[in-house]
This record gives sequence, structure tokens and C-alpha cells, in this order.
Amino acid sequence: MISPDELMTVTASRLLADDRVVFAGIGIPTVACALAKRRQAPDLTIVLEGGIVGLRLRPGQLPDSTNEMRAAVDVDQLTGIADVFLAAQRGFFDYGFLGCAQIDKYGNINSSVIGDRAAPSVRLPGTGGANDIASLCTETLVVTRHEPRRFVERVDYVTTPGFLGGGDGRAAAGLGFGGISTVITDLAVLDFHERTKQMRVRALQPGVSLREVEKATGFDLLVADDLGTLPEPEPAEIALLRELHGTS
Amino acid sequence: MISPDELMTVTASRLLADDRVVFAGIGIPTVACALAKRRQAPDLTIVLEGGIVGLRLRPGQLPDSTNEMRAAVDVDQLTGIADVFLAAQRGFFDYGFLGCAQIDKYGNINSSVIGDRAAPSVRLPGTGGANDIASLCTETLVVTRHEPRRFVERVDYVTTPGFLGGGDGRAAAGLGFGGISTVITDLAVLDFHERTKQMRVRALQPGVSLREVEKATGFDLLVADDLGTLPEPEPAEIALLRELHGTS
Amino acid sequence: MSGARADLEAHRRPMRDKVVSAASAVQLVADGDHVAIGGTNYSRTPMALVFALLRGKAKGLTVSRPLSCFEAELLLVTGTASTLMTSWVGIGHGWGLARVVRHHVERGLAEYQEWSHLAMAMRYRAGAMGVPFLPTHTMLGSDLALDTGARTVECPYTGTTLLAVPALHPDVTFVHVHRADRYGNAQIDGYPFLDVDMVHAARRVVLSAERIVEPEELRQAPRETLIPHFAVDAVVHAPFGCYPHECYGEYEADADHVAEYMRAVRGEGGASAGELACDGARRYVAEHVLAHEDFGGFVTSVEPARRDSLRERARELMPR
Amino acid sequence: MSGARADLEAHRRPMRDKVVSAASAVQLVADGDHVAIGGTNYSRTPMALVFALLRGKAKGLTVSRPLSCFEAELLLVTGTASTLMTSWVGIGHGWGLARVVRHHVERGLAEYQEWSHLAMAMRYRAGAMGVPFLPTHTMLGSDLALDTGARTVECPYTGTTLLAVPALHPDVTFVHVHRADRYGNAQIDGYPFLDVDMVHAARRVVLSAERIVEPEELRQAPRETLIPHFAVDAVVHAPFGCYPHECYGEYEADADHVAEYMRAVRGEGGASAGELACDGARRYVAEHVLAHEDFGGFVTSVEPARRDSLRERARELMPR
Repeated sequence: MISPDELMTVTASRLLADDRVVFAGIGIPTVACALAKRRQAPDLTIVLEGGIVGLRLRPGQLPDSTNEMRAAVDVDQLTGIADVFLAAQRGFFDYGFLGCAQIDKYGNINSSVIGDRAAPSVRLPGTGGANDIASLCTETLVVTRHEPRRFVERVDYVTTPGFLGGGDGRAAAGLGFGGISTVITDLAVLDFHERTKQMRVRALQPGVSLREVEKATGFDLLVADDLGTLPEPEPAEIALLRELHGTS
Repeated sequence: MISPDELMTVTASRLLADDRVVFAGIGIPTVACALAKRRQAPDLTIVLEGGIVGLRLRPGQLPDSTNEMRAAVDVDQLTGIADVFLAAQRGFFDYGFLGCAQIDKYGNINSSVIGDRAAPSVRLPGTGGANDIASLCTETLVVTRHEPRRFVERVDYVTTPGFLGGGDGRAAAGLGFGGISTVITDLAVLDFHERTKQMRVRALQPGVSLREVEKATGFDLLVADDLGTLPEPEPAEIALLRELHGTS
Repeated sequence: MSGARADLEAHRRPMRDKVVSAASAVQLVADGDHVAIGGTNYSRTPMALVFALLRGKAKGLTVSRPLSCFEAELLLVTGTASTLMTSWVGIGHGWGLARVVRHHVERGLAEYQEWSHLAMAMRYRAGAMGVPFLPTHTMLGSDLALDTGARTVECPYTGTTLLAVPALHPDVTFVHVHRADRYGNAQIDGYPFLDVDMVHAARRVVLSAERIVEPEELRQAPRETLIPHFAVDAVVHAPFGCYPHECYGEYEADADHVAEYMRAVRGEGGASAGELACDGARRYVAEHVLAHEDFGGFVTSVEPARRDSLRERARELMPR
Repeated sequence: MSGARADLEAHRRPMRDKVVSAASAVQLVADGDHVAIGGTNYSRTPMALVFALLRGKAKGLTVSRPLSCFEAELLLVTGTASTLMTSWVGIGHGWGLARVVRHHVERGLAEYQEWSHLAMAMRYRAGAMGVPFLPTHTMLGSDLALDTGARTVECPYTGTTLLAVPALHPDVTFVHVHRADRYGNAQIDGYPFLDVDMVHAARRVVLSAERIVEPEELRQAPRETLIPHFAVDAVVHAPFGCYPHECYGEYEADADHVAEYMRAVRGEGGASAGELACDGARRYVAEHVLAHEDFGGFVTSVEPARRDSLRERARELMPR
């Protein structure tokens, strides 16, 4: 039985090309990168915000934080927090790769506040480096469970800029590069319309209908003309994933 | 026989109080600091622009550059060039300490060009970190031979700001702190008038007359009301100095 | 001249023996001060100093930390802090949301100032560099920029709009280091985090150190000395000084201890859940902070075998 | 998007074997390019790469270096460079003025752009940080500010006027390192100078290295790795690669060799002194650069005993 998280992880890992540099958040993003390195992208370089360049995950010893000792074993470089973010700002990193609590139709992410910002109904953990990663990397991937409470018309709070109000909203705000390119969920892979920057379903997870995706989304989705279906995860991918987690 | 350079070095070294941090240029400034550490200022911390904090000169092994290996032996910290200058900018350093080729009545220093800047008659080595040291340290000492060609009404080129046009010229240019406090020569010690910032003779080297100082200066000097005479260098100071140079 | 520079020019910290107790060091903190806490999340947190602060008198502090962990909860629940400035707060990624922080922020009992991680870094760096702001391409267009009141600046050469991150000068910075001499020269192994900028930016600096060593030992590897004595006011000897958090190469975080804290704050039951969480955090402070005379007492209360195993795990990870 | 960022996004440098000869590496330099040279004065100068550049075809370069030494003279006299950007140029403090540079600048044969040392540092750093400028309190009010055309910027919070140092993005940066792997991950011992910023700011980067080591060796001390592979285009194996300059912990500068250069350029006699100096520098290039097939040939031409003694002096200075 493949779990939704496993499905998303495998789907995401396949989108990472070899030879690139990815600035990854902890959790599914990091594990998807590690899986990609064991498959099509052996020379993918993983960067963590704690100051790691060239992360090498060891099966069963996954770090819980981008800043801890376990993440620093057998890496290419161990440098400062500012250094890795400034390298992103310079333009060295192909991919940002994030999870999220809430995302809207223009790819804006909320990791801060549910409800009224002055008197929040839930105070979430906050941006960490997510705002910076999505502001500064060449493109940013987002992975998250597909639920109506997560996919909303307009996020309660723009912690991390996607395309802001859509169109050229990003450039207008002074964000002269980057943007959210792809959202990976347990139901689909989505991207953004070239001009309007509205979220669009590109491909469905195996056995998932468009109707199911639409029902799990709190706003009207665009649908790609050539809407496809994603291939099933291979047993080898699932096996590697479970080995990484130390649960195989 | 005490040489003019030895005389200046001893005079300068006596002006350095204990427990301070001094950002020193190579040559007489560095040696004067090392001498001060062996006398009244054992806990003086010497900073060099190459990235050294806590220089400890070894007799007979004086470095020729602020950036070389010899300067890095037995130091407190070896860091980057930017780091030491930024620490100066933050305000950590009590003294800057420089030599100079040409200085004017407002303490501006020329290390760049003699003659017309577009077609110089002599292209000098340039500022190095001198501009930064005199812009950023809490106060800056200058040591130089007292000759009319060095002490000019107006330097050909302001490489390093003293008090610019005098008065509050420094603040007007955006230099909100620091300034040249003292000029040490083989003929005298000089400072600057509190308000006009014109150079003023404070004390004469032993056996030197005010007339001699004035003759060696290419502009009209102010004279302190309580013009004093400096004490002779002590034999112990000269001996230490020669030991440092490896010539004792 | 900026106030922070004027303060520094009037406050020199020469080569003196600066070794004091944590209780004495935290007296540098006055009510309402801004205290910056080094490390991030559960890594190299200067916990011995935080515990001394909890034991001390200062109240109503603004506490800044790049990524915050349960120390933020203890500071809030005791009234030691009333404002958090951070990019993130959680009890480790595996341990769940910060319930006490949630309660304080959601009820308006504390102020929460959220900057992005890079913006936090640039705030300390601007302070460390002695400039009033630094330009950056981050945080633009987001609600973080709106809520923090961050302003923009135009490049005088290209006309590009950048976010101007304002310099931060903490009143007091706490940092835990691996090795310090009595003058405050200090070396950090592994992740440097934002600690060096945080030290240079601050008005007063307290270091806790796993080991106090002779100055000559540090001078054997001067490039590893990241903090110079002239930036440091006080040095506190604090072996195991990040516990229950980790110290790179020395010991791993004690997940069991933090899980115990998480159980204590896991008050269930609707409206009162936040209050129950606060009660749990207060019990934690009573039991693990106030019940001991000092941090050494707290460390000693942890079974030696458990401490040994945390050290051993760190040694296994770091072959050198 | 800035041109330098667009260039970088279109020019990725993955983990490939990047080890090439110096002759091949300097083909990255085109006529009129801006080449930044690492190290300062006579310390850790990437001389093997400079010599390869002198042997190559590129002409009319702008060469930037924080503090420059006699390599600037060789670059000017051969027409390789026509503009120097630096804070200082001299042949070591003990060795006198740079006569060939003087001749070129005084006669209007070369352009000289003088920035303060910190301004040079901030120019590379702004480039490395990906921002178009950085604010600083230095160079204000001086003729350096006037002649460089440096502009000011006002802090949007305090109203303070600061000098805005414009970002510098060298077309090619040359840096000499102690250890590099074949991918371009690299470690530097001792003074880091401005090299790391110079590398991150540049469009193309060539490293020369005393030693090419296995990636696994560098990974044993990842905090010492100051340059990551993704910033590097080419790696050149160049033992003794700074000679006659010094390489920290490896060998001291060869004062006798530099004195020989100084004798060659010490043309006396009024108006023709500059021309005589240039003739001397040309003879130096003919004898020490062009007469050898590569830098290895030059190094081999130095008596082994002399090289050994330079190494020994370095070892004596650095006990570890």
C-alpha cells in the first residue's frame, strides 16, 4: 500500500533533473531529492538552509531539521546560513523546493496565520527560509497534500510570494526573477498559466479523476489542454523511499 | 645615534594607550604598536588589513606586507579583509595608524597622485586601506617625516579624508565619526584645532625649534598655547626598537 | 553617529578575565531589552544562559532568534519575554507546533514579529557591518514586508527596487561556543549559523562555552577563531550548555527530554488547551529550571548514561 | 533580472571533471574582458594562471585586484591589460614603487581606477550577494569617490547618507587554492582575502590548486571548503603555483627573484627611465614566461635548493 506522502515524494523526485542545484526544505522535499539522487539525478546537489551544500542522506538517519548535525555528515560544504541564501540571491540555485500549509490560485503560500492576522485563529510556525527560497531561486517546486483547506482562492496571509495578484504581479513587486513552477500533490501535478499565472492541472495521479482534483481545490482550476496521467510509482522507487526512511 | 625614523616611532608608540585596538598600516605604525606593547600597552590589540587581529611581531622577522604569512604567526584571529574593515565601520577600533606621502593643513592625505590627476607627474601606490582606516576608526594617527614637500597647503589629491575643507567638512560629506587626531613627525607632534580643524603644533621634538618646524611645513601652522617639548627617547626604547628590527 | 556606534565607542571590552557565572552574566539584561539568542531551532542553543535568564529578574524582553524552539515558550510563559522576533518557531520538525507560543500570539498576550530567515540574517549583518540597512531581493511583495514595515530602496546605478532590511543591534546577544579563552576569543565548530553577525551587531555579548581554554590554544588555529575578545563582555563556562539541544560534534539533542516537554504542554480540551499548555510549560520551568541552583544542577539531574549516549551519538556522526 | 544573473542562470557548472591545463583555462578570457585576480600583493597570487594569460592571446583586459604587485606590470607591458582597478600597487613594501605601472599611468598608456580597499571588497561582495550595490561609510568626501563616479544612497529609515558601492561581476576570476577536487570544490588555508566573494561574483571562474585531491578528502572538513563546485568552470593543477609569491603554509615569497625583477626594471636616466623599466619587464617576460612551455617549466628552472628553502621557511612559520 503506497501512502499519499510516498506518492507525492516519488512524483516530485521524478521532476528533478540531474546536474542541478536544489535548495530544499526539510521533510518530503529533502527526501524526494535524496530519492532523485539514487535514480535519475546522481549529481543533483542538495542545499539546506542551515548552511549545507551537497547533502547526502543516510538511510534511517534522516534529519528533522535543516540545521542539525545529522544533516552535516559527508557533505560538500558546511557554511553559514546567510551564505546559502545569498548564493540563491546571486542565482546559483535551479530549484527551490518547499512544503506548504496553504496555497492559493496564484501560488502564494501561507505558513504564518490562519484567520485574521491581528488575532489569528491559528498561529503557524512561520516562513523560515521559504519566503527567501521562493523569492530567490530560479524556479520553485511546492509539494503538499491536496485538500480544500490547503488550496484556497486567496491565502489568509502571503508568507511566501507566488505570483501575488497574478500576471506580472511578481515583477511589479520588485521580484525580477523566479516563481513557483510546479505544485505536486497526492492527486495531481499542477503548474501556472504562462500569462495569467493561474494554477492549472497538468497531470493526474494514477486513478484520480479531474473531478476529484476539482473537489479538493477551493478555487477554479485551469486544466491543461493535454491533461495527462502520471505513471505509477515503481516498486524500486517505493523500496528506496522506505529504505531512506528506515522502514523497509 | 637615533635616526629620525626611530625618533618618530618612539614618539608615536608613547601615544598608544593600553587596552585599545589599533588598526595599523605596515612599517612605522606597526613597529610603533609592537614597541608600545612591550612598554606601556601590553594589552594593545593590533589589527592588520590582511585579516589579522592580535598581531605579535617577532624580533628580526618583521613582515613587509599586512597580508603575508609572517604577520599571521601566533595571532588571536585570522579572518577576511572585509571582516576587519567592517569591524572598523562598526566602531570597534580606537585608533587607525597610518604613514603618508603628503598631508595638508586639514589632515587630508594624498597617497595617489603628485601633480595633475589626469596626467600625474608621479603615480604613487594608492590608498590601500588608508582611506577606509581614516574614514572608519574612532581616531587616526599619522606618522611621517616632516618636509615641506610632504606638508602642503592643499594635497594634490584627497586619497584619504582628514577634515576635508576644515570645520564640519567631514560631517557634511557624510563622515559621521572619526578623524585625524594626531600627526607625529621627526620634528614635532601636531593636532588639529577643535573648531577650524587646522593643523596645530602641540609639542616639539627635543632640540627642535618652532622655527624649524615652520620652515619644514608648506603652510601656516597654528601653535598650541601650551606648546611643549617631547621627552627624549629612552635608551631602553631604542634598544627594544632595534631588537624588533633585528639590528641590535 | 548612530546610537549603536556611540554606545560601542563608549563601551570598550579589553583583554580582561571575563569569566563569570551565568547568573552574574544575565544581569547585563535589563527589563524590556532586546536579547538575541544564537544557534537555530534545537542546535547550539545557549540553553545555560536562557535558563539563567528564566531564573533572573528581567521581564518584558524582545527575544530575537533566526529559528526558535521551545526556549521561546519558556521565555513567554514566565513573562521574561513579551515579543518574539523570528522567522520560524516550532518544537523541532518532528515534535509539533509550539502550543504555548500559539496561545500567547492567538490571544494577543505576546507580539510576534515575523521576518524571513534571510531578512533576519541581513538585519544582524547590517548591524555587524555598521550600516543602517542592507539591500536584498527577498521578502518583496509579501505580507511579511507589509507587517514588518520594511521599506524599499532604489539602486542609484540601476534603478532596481530592493527591500531595505534595517540594521538590528540587540541590547544583549547570547551565543554558545565550543571553546573560548578567558578574554572572550572564541571558536565554533560546525554550523556557524548567524552567531558571528549577532555578536558584532550587539551592544553587549555573553558567551557560554563548552570549554574554557588557554589563549595559546586558540592561537594554534586562528582562522577558527570567529569571535574576537573586543566584542565580548562575559564568558560563562557551561559544559553540556545546550542541553537538551544539540552541540555540534559534542552531543545530540535529547529527543526524549523534549518529548517529555511536549507531553507536558499537550493540554487537550477546546478553549482551555492553551492554558493547559502554559501550565505544562510552567511545571517544566519549575522542575527543570527553578528546582536547580544553576544549569550544572540541571545537567547533573540527567542520568549519566543518557548524557553519555548523546555524546556517543555525536562522536559517531562526526568522525573527526 | 540583472545581466550577471541571467548569465549565471544560462551557465550552469555541474559536477564534472573540470581539470584542464592553464593554457586551456585562460581561453575563457576574451579581449577586453574584466579579469579579477585573487590574493593580495605578493600573497597567494595565482601566478601560474597569470603567466598562462601572458602567454595567451587576450589583450586589452581590465584587471582588478585588491592590492597589486609586479604581475600588474607584466600584464600592462605586454598589452594583456590596459586598465587596472585596484586600491594599491607596489612591488611589496620593501621593494619599491611599481615603475612600469607608473610609466603607463603617467604617460596615459593605461587607465588606473582607484577604489579604497574596503570599496573593492564591497564591490566583489555586492556581486557575490546578487545585489546591485552595497552601502558603506567609507570613501565619502575623498577624490576617490569623485573620480570613480561612486554615488551615494540615503538610508530609508535613518536618512543617513552612505556611499553606494556598485556591484562588480568580473568576466573571469582567477584564484589559487591549496586543495581542490576535480569538480571545483576548494579549500584555502590562512588568509582568505577577498577570493570567495570574487569567485561568487564572477561570470567564469578558474582555480589553480597546489593539490588536486579526491572529493572525499575535502568532505572530511566541509567547513574548510570555501568554494563550491557550482561556482567553478576550470581547475588547473599548479604546484608552486604562486611562485615567486608566497602561498600560506606552503612556501614563502622568493625575495631574491623579485629583487632580480626590480633590478631589471630599475632603468635610470631621466625621461627614458620608464621606457628602460618597460624593456626590463619585457625581458623578464621573455626569460621567465615565454621561454618556458608552461608554468611547470618556469618552476623547474628555479634551483631545487631554493625552492626547498622557501618551503622550509613556510614550515618554520606555521607549526601546524
